[in-house]
Amino acid sequence: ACGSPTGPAKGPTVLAAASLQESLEEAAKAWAAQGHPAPVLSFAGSSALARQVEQGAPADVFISADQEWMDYLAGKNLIQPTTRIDLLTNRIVLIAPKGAAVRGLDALGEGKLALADPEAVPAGRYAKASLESLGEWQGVENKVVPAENVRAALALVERGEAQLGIVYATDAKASDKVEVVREFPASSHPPIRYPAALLAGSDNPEGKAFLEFLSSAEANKIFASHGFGIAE
Amino acid sequence: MFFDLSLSCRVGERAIELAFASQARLTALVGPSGVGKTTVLNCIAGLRRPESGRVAVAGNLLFDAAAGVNLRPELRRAGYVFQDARLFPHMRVAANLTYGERLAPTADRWIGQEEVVEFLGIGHLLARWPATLSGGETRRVAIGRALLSAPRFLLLDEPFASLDAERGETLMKLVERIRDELEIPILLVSHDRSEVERLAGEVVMLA
Amino acid sequence: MFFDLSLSCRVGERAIELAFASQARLTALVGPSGVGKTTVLNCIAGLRRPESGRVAVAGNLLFDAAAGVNLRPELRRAGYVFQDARLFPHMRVAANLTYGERLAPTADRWIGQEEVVEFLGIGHLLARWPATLSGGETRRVAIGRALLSAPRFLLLDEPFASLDAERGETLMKLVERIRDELEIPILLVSHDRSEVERLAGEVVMLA
Amino acid sequence: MSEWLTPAEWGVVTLSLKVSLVAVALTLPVSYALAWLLARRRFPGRILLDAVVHLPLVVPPVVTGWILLVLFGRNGPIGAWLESQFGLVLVFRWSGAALAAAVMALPLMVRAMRLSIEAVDRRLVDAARTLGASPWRAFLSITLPLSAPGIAAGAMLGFARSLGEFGATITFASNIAGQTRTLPLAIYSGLQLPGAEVQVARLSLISVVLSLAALVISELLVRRSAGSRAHVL
Amino acid sequence: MSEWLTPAEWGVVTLSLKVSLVAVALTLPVSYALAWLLARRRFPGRILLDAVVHLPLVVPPVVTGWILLVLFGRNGPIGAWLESQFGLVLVFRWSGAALAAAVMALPLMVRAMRLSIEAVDRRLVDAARTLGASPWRAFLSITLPLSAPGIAAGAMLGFARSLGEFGATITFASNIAGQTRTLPLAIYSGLQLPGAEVQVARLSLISVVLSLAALVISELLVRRSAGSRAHVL
Ligand SMILES: Nc1ncnc2c1ncn2[C@@H]1O[C@H](COP(=O)(O)OP(=O)(O)OP(=O)(O)O)[C@@H](O)[C@H]1O
Ligand SMILES: Nc1ncnc2c1ncn2[C@@H]1O[C@H](COP(=O)(O)OP(=O)(O)OP(=O)(O)O)[C@@H](O)[C@H]1O
Ligand code: MOO
Ligand SMILES: [Mg+2]
Ligand SMILES: [Mg+2]
Repeated sequence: ACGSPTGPAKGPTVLAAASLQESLEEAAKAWAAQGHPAPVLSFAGSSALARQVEQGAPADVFISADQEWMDYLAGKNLIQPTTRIDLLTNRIVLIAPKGAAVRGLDALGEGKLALADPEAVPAGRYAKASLESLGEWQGVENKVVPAENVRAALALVERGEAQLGIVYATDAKASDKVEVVREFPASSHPPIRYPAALLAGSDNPEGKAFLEFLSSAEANKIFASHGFGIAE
Repeated sequence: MFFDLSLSCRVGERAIELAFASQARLTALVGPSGVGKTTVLNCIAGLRRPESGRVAVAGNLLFDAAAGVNLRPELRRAGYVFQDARLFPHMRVAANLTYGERLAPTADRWIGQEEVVEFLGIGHLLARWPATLSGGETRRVAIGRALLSAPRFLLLDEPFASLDAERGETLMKLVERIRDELEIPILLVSHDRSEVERLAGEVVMLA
Repeated sequence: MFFDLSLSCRVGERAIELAFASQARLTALVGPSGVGKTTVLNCIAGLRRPESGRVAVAGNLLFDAAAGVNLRPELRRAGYVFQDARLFPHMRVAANLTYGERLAPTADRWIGQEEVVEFLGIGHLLARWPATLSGGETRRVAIGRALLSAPRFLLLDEPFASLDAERGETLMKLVERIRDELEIPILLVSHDRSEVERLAGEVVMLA
Repeated sequence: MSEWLTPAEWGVVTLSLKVSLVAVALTLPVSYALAWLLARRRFPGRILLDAVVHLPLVVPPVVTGWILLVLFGRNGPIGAWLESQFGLVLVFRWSGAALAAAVMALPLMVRAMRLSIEAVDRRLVDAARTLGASPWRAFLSITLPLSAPGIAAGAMLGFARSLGEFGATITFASNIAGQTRTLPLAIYSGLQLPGAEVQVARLSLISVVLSLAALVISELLVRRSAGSRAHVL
Repeated sequence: MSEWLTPAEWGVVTLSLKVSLVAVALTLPVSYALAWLLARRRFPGRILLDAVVHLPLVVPPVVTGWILLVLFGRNGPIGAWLESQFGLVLVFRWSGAALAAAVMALPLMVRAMRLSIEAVDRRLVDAARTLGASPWRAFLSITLPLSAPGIAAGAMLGFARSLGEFGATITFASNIAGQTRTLPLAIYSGLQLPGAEVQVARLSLISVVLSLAALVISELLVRRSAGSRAHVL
């Protein structure tokens, strides 16, 4: 259509999970510095982005915070399956306000445990899965306060409204008001991977190029500096 | 026949029945309070639909239940001075006065703004908002607004109430002139016997 | 001294000045339309603050600019019949009538509901909403409401306008009775010369 | 009705109703007082007050929720005081959800009421005063009932807004089943899961039915007093 | 002002203003027409229409955004038609953000206007008719100007709501800098970044200042016509 951002001179439109905002903006800058047209970035929850794709939103690249929404789009033939890769990995950690006395789930008492909504948000689902496999879920279940997203859970701990929280390592690293009091073993929950793929409707060759750039050493350095792991 | 009407109309529990044909240019409609005088005027102006009957003024058929005729109010061209003045509160006096005038065909106008303003003594009020007028001032502006709309007939619902004697006299002279020189039929509701005796060629009693 | 006032008051560009002391129980306030009669009544009722002056009615000081006295309207106990009736639209006629009555001390009441209703001929209207009343019916209810509030004095702003002759006569007799038997001071604004001549012991001209 | 709803849905519905009704009931007197001030008084800072009242409308709900958290959280100035004085904790409780809904509904309620108060003819208040009514009594018997259309409209708007409130609630009160998981939060949870469209549609439909019911009730209430609404000389 | 704002902030502000102003301008005639219908006409389905108008208030914004996506997306019935007929694409465009804001503002605007229309004395319309005005002309010259307080209040509410709209916008129009990243979305983005409190506070303050400015303007406009507002015999 006329004036759509998918013309040849335009940068690709990239839909990405909100938690990737900082690092992806940096990566986009680096890419543009190489002489490419700057990509158009849109950040929202993975669910909202997937639904936009489903309804024909004119975009080229989708980076999800979990596999489910990517699978959902794949099931509807809305991505180019051969381009799908796992881009990044992450870990979940238990955090507490800096210097706080409560430093473990067993010390929680009447306190609260902030999670991203374990029924809805990926970070919360990983946290719940991990605690379940470690046999600790039942003890804390009714102390959980589910937040809208992982950053909101982080904010609850930062403010001291919740004594503990489980967030991504990347979030913990970005905040100087909380400290990591425990790391969860990677085996205790499904692997945390951020899949990326070209969308079926993409007709912008820059999309593919950008996706390839995101796996490059230069991009990896950026992601690593924000605390992400690089998926093999 | 200036006014030729027969109508029946229900308001609340009251049934109003009236039939008269008046040869006089100025007909007075009298009757005790609450008998239905204002209701009759509303029927003639087209603001209320009678249950049955027929309304003709100066040979123009305005309403005929049997024939299915029911002219819309804006086509009846009544110059209606309401018992409650009903000035438009968001327009200054000047704009109230010209409201109907600007809607009327130029050829039909039979009185000019200047003349009306002078007769009614409202020249100093033109820039005022209606909310700042006294009772009598409000009434006079309402009369002016009706006259300027180039009406084919006048419906006056107690137009002289709350006017002082002098002002009332000037106005009555104006009404006489309209009646005699311009031959505009007038239906006047009034409680003042002397007023009725002086002005009306015919008196219709509603009871 | 029934009414003893001297006041000056500005409305818009008009400066109203009035001073009189009246020995008559019923004083008429007359003057051309827009001269300030309603404004004077508002000053006496406490709804408008005069720039300067003094207002005393039946020996009670209501306002004194120099002495800093300014009684609130609800303490002045005026029975004010407004030129515009101002019935409360959300109360039925019966509730309008009793509004002031229920606020007045029982001992002060000098007329009962039944009597008022009968005199004014509004018995059949008690269950009605004000919006359904005719012009004269509205006026009568407004008079009844003022009388029932057990006022110490009456302010009547053209109370007989839009009442038919018979009803007007009944009312005038009531006013005469109030004046003579109950000795309630009355200030009456009227444009009707015969009315004024018949009722007023003193006539104050505002110009 | 309970046959058509799962127990979980039923719990969400009753919680939503409780939260919304309490929110409206709380806000009604406050917003009427604000509406009256804004409509009838001229004082320094009036426009500022007006602006503050509008804030929950302008600022994104999540920010409002965050500000509530800062103020009414257990570590916030008001929250700490409430807890020490009355043992009242709002965060993560249904009462917190009601507070969030109340704050979000406030601007809508104030505006509707203000419009109606401004439309009340002051000459009627004057008349009441000459009949012996104190300012307070005149207010209660004249201004208040004559502004009923605005109160009804405001209550309806506020109730609808409360039923739909999401961002401030989840931020301030969290999304705890049985405590703060109102309809919008339940819908949100559903929207995050692929394939939960039917559940989302059911819950949305319940919201719609509830507001429709509220609307019918408010229309009936207003109509009952319709005789009084017409204009009078 | 541009000195105090970074270029990015400046871009967000101008986009927000554009989106909100267009949203209000779009919604104004539609909501006035709806308000008039609801205030003055009795027809079957009236309460249903009333309920539909309230929907964007009751249903969580994200659901409204989702419904917009289903209807106005490029694969949606209306969206596909708009694209084939006019080449108009709404998703991912500022026009989509304006549509989302308009839909969310609609119920607030309708209610305010309806209250004012209901307060217009019909006897004045009757008077205009006897003076020769057609129903349409009487509407334009009497009902419309006399309901101006409701139009002003509605426009103000709608503008504020549009400025604050988040959920429907991010769901329907997405969060693209320069296209759909309005103030609330920028604030949301900021909230995703730990340590961005200052940025969030700055953006929130900007929202507040904008709505304050709008409020002052609307108050001045209303006051300019205040002489006309008083009641008349
Ligand atoms: N909606 C209504 N319901 C019941 N009765 C009504 C309604 N509207 C008007 N009436 C009654 O109809 C009658 C006729 O009213 P109308 O206004 O025509 O009287 P009128 O002769 O003009 O009286 P007035 O001289 O007092 O102005 C009155 O008794 C009035 O109370
Ligand atoms: N707000 C205002 N601005 C300017 N002039 C005003 C205002 N309010 C009233 N007036 C003027 O004050 C004067 C006195 O008004 P008032 O109502 O007291 O007159 P009145 O003697 O009662 O007249 P009427 O017999 O016509 O009722 C009138 O000329 C009126 O136009
Ligand atoms: O980035 Mo997410 O979709 O909030 O886990
Ligand atoms: Mg009448
Ligand atoms: Mg007067």
